[in-house]
Amino acid sequence: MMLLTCPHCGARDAGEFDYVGERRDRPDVSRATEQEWRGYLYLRGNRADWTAELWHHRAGCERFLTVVRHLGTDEVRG
Amino acid sequence: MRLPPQPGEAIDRTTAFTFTWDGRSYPAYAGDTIASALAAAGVRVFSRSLKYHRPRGLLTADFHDPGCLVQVGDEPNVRAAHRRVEPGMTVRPQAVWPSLRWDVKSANQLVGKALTAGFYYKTFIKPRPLWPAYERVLRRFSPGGEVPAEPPDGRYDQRYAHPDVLVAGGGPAGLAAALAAAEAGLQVLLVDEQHELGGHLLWGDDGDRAALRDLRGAVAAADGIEVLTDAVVTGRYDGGRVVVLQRSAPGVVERLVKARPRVLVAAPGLIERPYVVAGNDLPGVLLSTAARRLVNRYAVRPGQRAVVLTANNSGDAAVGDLTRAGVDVRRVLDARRGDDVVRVRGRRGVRAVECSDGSTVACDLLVTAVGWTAPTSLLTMAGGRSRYLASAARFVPADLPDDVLAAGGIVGDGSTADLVAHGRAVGHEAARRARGLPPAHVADLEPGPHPELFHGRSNGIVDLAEDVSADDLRAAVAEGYDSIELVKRYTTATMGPTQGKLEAVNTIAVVAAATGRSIEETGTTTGRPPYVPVSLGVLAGRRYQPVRRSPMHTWHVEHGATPLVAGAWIRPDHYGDPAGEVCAVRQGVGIIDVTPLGKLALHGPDVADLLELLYVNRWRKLAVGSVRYGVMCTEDGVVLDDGVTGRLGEDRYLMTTTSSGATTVEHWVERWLQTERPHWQVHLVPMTDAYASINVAGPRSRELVGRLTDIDLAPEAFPYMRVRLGRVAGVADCVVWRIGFTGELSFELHVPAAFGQRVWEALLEVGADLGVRPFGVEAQRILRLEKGHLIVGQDTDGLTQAYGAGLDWAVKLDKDDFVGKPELAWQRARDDYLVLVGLQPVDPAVVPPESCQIIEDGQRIVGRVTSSRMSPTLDRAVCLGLVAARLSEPGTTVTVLLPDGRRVPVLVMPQLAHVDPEGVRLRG
Amino acid sequence: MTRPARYSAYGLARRGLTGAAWPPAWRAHELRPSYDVVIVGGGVHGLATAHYLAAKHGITNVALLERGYLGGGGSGRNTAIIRSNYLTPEGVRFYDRSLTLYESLAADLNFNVMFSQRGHLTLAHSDSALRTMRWRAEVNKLQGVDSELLDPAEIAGLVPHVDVSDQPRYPIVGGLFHPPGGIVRHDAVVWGYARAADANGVHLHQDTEVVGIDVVDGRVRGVRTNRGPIAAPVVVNCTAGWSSLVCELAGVEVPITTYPLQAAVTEPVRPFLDTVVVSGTLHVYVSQTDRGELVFGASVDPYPSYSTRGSLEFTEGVATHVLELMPALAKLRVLRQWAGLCDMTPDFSPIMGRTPVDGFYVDIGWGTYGFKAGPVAGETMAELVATGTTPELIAAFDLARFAEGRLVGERGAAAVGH
Amino acid sequence: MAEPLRLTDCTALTKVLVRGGADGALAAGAPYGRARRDGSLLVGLLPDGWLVIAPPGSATDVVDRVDAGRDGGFITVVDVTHAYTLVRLTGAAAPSVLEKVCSIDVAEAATPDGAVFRSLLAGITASVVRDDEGGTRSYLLLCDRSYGQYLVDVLLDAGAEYDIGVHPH
Ligand SMILES: Cc1cc2nc3c(=O)[nH]c(=O)nc-3n(C[C@H](O)[C@H](O)[C@H](O)COP(=O)(O)OP(=O)(O)OC[C@H]3O[C@@H](n4cnc5c(N)ncnc54)[C@H](O)[C@@H]3O)c2cc1C
Ligand SMILES: NC(=O)c1ccc[n+]([C@@H]2O[C@H](COP(=O)([O-])OP(=O)(O)OC[C@H]3O[C@@H](n4cnc5c(N)ncnc54)[C@H](O)[C@@H]3O)[C@@H](O)[C@H]2O)c1
Ligand SMILES: Cc1cc2nc3c(=O)[nH]c(=O)nc-3n(C[C@H](O)[C@H](O)[C@H](O)COP(=O)(O)O)c2cc1C
Ligand SMILES: [Zn+2]
Repeated sequence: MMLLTCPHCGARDAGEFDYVGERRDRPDVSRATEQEWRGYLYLRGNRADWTAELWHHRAGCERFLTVVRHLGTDEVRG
Repeated sequence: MRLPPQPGEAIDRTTAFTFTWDGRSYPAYAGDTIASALAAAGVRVFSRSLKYHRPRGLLTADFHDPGCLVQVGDEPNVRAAHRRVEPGMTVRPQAVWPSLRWDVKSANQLVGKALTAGFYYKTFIKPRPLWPAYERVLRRFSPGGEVPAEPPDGRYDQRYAHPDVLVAGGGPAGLAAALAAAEAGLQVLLVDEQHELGGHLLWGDDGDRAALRDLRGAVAAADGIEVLTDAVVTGRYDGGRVVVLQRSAPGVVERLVKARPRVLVAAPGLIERPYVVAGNDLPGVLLSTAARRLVNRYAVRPGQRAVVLTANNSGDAAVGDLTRAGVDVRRVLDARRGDDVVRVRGRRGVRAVECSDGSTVACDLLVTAVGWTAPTSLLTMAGGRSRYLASAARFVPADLPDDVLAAGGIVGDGSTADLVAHGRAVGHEAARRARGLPPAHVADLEPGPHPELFHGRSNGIVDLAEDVSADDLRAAVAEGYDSIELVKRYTTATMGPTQGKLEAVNTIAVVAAATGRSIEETGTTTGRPPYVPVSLGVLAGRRYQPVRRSPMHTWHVEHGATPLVAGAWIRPDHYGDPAGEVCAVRQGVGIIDVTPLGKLALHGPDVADLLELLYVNRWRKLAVGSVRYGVMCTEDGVVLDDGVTGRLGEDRYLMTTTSSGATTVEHWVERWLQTERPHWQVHLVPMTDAYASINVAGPRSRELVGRLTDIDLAPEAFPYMRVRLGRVAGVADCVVWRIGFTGELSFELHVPAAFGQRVWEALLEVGADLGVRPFGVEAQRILRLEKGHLIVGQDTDGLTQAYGAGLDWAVKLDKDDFVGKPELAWQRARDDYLVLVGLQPVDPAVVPPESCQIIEDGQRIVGRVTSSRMSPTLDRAVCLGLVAARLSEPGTTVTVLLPDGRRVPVLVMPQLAHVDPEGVRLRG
Repeated sequence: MTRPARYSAYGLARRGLTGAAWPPAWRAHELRPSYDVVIVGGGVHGLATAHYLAAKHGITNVALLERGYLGGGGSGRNTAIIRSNYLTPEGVRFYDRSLTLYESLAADLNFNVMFSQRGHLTLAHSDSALRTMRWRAEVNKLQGVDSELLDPAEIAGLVPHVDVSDQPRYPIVGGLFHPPGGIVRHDAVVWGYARAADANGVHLHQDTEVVGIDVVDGRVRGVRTNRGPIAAPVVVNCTAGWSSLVCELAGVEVPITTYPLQAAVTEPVRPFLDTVVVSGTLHVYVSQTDRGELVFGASVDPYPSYSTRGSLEFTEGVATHVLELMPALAKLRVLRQWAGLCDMTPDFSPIMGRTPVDGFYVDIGWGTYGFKAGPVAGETMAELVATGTTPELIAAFDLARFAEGRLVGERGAAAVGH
Repeated sequence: MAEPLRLTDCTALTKVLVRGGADGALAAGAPYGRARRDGSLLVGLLPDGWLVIAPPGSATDVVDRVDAGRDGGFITVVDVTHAYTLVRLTGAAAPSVLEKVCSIDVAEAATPDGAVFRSLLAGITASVVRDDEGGTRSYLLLCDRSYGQYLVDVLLDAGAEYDIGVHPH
């Protein structure tokens, strides 16, 4: 399992973290169409490329962190 | 035959003992491997081959030897040429019937030609009904040892390690690398697969042994080197994790060391390659390193009369060793001069060798030294590559990550002094890199020239473990399976216990020749962990399985509770009589341990905003001292959790969640706070474990709790859905809610955890005259079902949105925003979903098992029973169920299909509650 | 068209004696500039689609493009569990058709795919697991699928090595037994379809990667590959783990996240395990192949990725959980571990059918369970392409369901089921 | 003979959690990942959370003291004494025991006296405070109370080969 570098705790086993999902913006609830809202719910970039993700350092500092990771290589950008 | 004492021998002749092989007793010395002891006693056949059941003997005489996998006691597939023999050990051959000597399955040799690549796929196709019978026969031909019926004795262990440098391989290069890194002041973990440090020097000549003595002395004297022998690096995984399997660790069967070195130095040396030629699998065909090991380490004379095929100095040295051991070396074929072996003759073992000059030499031993394979898979699984070097006839490592270095034979060739020098240089560089310095180049050890010798002119076995011949590979290519990956999968070459260490390069060479491509173009298959097989036992280690227990756990155990595994928690399911427990609650009073309920303290001025956002219902007007039931949904409107939340002070709330949802909700709240509303002033403090939680339920609960608390429990002073703080049984800082999951008047006590058992026992003691009884989760399930309270995840599923759960009354679509609002707004406009309703079978004695389907027109599914019990209170079956919205009108009769096939009518009730729908009891 | 030599024991013996070689199972071809149908992806789905297009609908001017070698994706690295005991009626019907096709596949393809119907047993360690199993059993029975609940004693009878005592951390409380389920020789399925498709004139192009898809006015016109462009009015995307990338080439957004799924095999041991054993709670499953190895699998990795390296945590987890079920296996050794990619959808059900781009079809979202669906997916996709009408069996799996909020309810049973 | 290995239950010690005020006095005293002793033990447990460990029964005092030190920022002070099991592992072999259950480097260079980390211990989340006693290696281990018995069992099992002994507080 890869190492993730937490800005608070340093390099830790990915097993200490929960993957939450790709970072995405919540549409404005008062205006969102079904199409937009379901896009927010279900569609993902899923590119084999650099992707901004939300992770939770569950067994560490308990912070939710943005991690930029290459989904092709699992490299993490510092 | 055992030779007189050899200068470098591994055996201790002062400790002799016996063990059994195939039912007979054999002598051995301490230090012998199973195979060396047997070879010394003249045993030549150790196993039968996979497909043709041909006799097989020693080939490499080390861990990787494909011909000597044996059963030791209850352990299958033991590597007999590596495992040290122990007094009294019981060793058996594997997968032979009736015996190793007369194996019936060797009849396969007769149809050998038909058992070519992929023969399975071409036969047994018809008639179809016979296939299961064919399959049973096929399975009987599978190889391997036996797993025992009972768990084996002994424990396995694991540990983490953080050396600066980990050196894999303790030959001259690895020893020197370790020394150089340690001299630089670093912590080094030096790991070698053999039982002693030294690599190939162990079976070398006097000069080798002298060099080894010096190196071992220096290692022993050095600060900062931890040595693990009989330990093997099984892989380097992501994140730089290097895994070491320690086979002999004191006190345990095996240990897995999970190291994260700053730098890995791979110094595993080279693996000698067999030669592919007819008869190359006969007992008596040995690699040169094997012959040297047997003679020099185990004082075993491997045969009487030998032919040696040599293309390098290892073969040359073997000639010397054999001669010294009294073997009659009848012929030395020098491949560098074009000499070759045409075929090996014999049935149970080598009888003669046909040479390329047309002569046939009678002998019982053929020793070959035709080339080396660098164990690059160890590095390619770490993200490196390998590159084919035709001049050296082997693959070499390429493009290693910065934190991996290779040293010694895996890189190139040289004298012992060259290997040591290279090891030192690499060790020095490893130390620099471990200190964080930028990588510098280490002068390469050049691989020496070597002829490309892979297969001869006759058809031999390429993969000895899988019994795949060169012709099989060629046939696969001819049938269109022409890439190396397809050849592998079609023939299973390289898929056996050696995983390509011996056979991969020969496989590639045969395929390259058959396709007309070069070895480089043909490429390798993917190397994957583990480098050598690793037991399930050691992978599981101490088998940690976390358990959560409430402060009253011991009490429950002592009082006969039947345990219920509820996720991480162990809870009392019941104390012997769940129906009786229900009656106690309905008629008197009962207490239940509800400690696993999630409890989250929420503090700060913006908590009300948070609750408005995360719950579908309204919170802003919740007064201090009040509690309210709330429902949370995810953004798709699906019910996530429910619970009550109370306002304990101006800016102070306590949220409860379901037991199974506690962690999810805690993270869910944190996530919204940290990522979507970071400006809100709310602190969440998890308090689940801070309190022992006890629900006191039943008409006499007020009386019972009243005896133990100074809180005024009078209905006017402490009405339904309120919270009070105070003392219970002398314990300060208790939180008391008046709520009613069971449908009865009830008080939920949250007691500082250390005092949980004290309060629990006090309740039972002072309530004895009220008939107080403990009740378990089962009684609670019945009680809440009678009351029609849903359980998220049981009465809802992964698609149940709030309206489907019958929570219309809670959803406030007029709020500006809350999580899941858009979906719920859309759901309300539809009617194509299932709705949760109360159900009662028309026949009160029929209790449909949970998950029974509700059907229409014979078999169309229109819902299902989600909860179902015999109600001790009503003395009839009561249920909850999800039904199509159009069937949810009270009074509708639906049909439930029972597992036994009966179809029973069931009535849709006007409300979810079966008992006290008006709520008189809990408000009382 | 040349018919392939028939495979049989007689042929094997004859060629064994005469030394005559078998003809190639499939051939290499030049790329044509255009085909009637281009199928992207040489796994079981692409190959079965190609086969049924040719064999059932006579559409043979078909190219199947595979970036690497045939079966190099999920089809070559899956643990080959075949079953139909799903949770929803639409799921059960669909997978049951596939199972039926598997039963006659060896004969239909004249290629022994070694379908071993040894039974599929899912263990329950909690009431809620048992409840879901009963749900499945009841739905299955209504669809005519053999599926029944077992108690621990019956489980011990079926699989003697399983510990049914109350000793384990998660004691076994029951199980769901599905006799027609089992395992198949996965590569053989791939090769059998490839051989049959080739015989009917389909061009199988290995080492051919689709790098672009041409769409004009909302219609697909063809694909671009590393070997040159191909014009085609119909393109079918069967690329599983990579499917969202291929969809993106056509400008189609799909609700897919790609996760690695790992597996491992042990060294072989003598036959002792006859059924496939799955534990949802412990996230592990195990079967013994005809070669004697145990094959292990688990749930997908905890985070998405296109990397297939595999982790130590996986083998550790599998070992811990397998020993929880069968403590006697402690000395058995893991020989190799690997990983494949799974295209997970939000409702654990596939996405099959049309897309907003005319002529661009998808057969994706197969997640961790798509191998068993290969035959039926091929059959229905071929029918859709050939007739233009969506077969009833796959109507529920359309792409539009996500935008319209009509998710399929397989979440409950498919999560660790395979 | 090295210091024998001892496991002591310290759960009864007062534990007060302070959340917020990451730029306040507490942060200066014990930044995240560090602990400091001045009568009580101040532990930098989270980037914005501190645990004050003090003698049993002193929760009110500690809460008052922290409240008095408020500088106007948004701070929450909660008595979490009962929420956690706290044990102390003391002895030269303590690092060897931790190495069996935890992937964090417990060597002197990586985690010196006063270091604090939160990680997985035998599969559960726990906090570790290196708090040497009179020159002997010693660690305070803190986990959710419901996992307390499990953690103790794990430590006794892992420590068996070092003759671990259980000591009352
Ligand atoms: C470890 C593991 C265990 C599994 N176990 C089971 C199981 O027990 N039972 C079960 O039913 N399912 C199982 N599955 C799932 C199953 O393997 C897949 O769902 C199924 O194989 C998908 O088949 P496919 O033909 O759609 O895709 P694949 O077999 O993945 O084929 C897709 C092909 O597309 C090719 N490709 C990708 N991009 C391009 C491009 N741009 N151009 C050309 N070609 C391209 C790839 O190289 C690949 O060969 C498992 C999966 C894994 C990884
Ligand atoms: N003349 C000979 O007989 C002979 C024999 C072998 C090697 N050589 C030469 O010696 C050179 C090799 O010297 P060296 O020092 O590099 O290697 P070495 O072969 O002397 O020692 C390598 C050691 O690494 C161990 N090892 C291999 N894989 C391992 C793993 N995964 N984990 C732990 N240990 C592992 C082996 O058991 C061996 O003890 C080569 O260049 C070769 O030409 C000569
Ligand atoms: C059901 C099944 C059984 C397998 N059995 C073996 C085996 O016995 N030996 C082996 O080396 N690999 C075995 N493999 C794994 C393959 O060698 C290979 O790792 C897998 O197909 C993935 O390919 P890759 O490793 O080349 O990426 C098996 C794979 C599957 C799917
Ligand atoms: Zn962190």
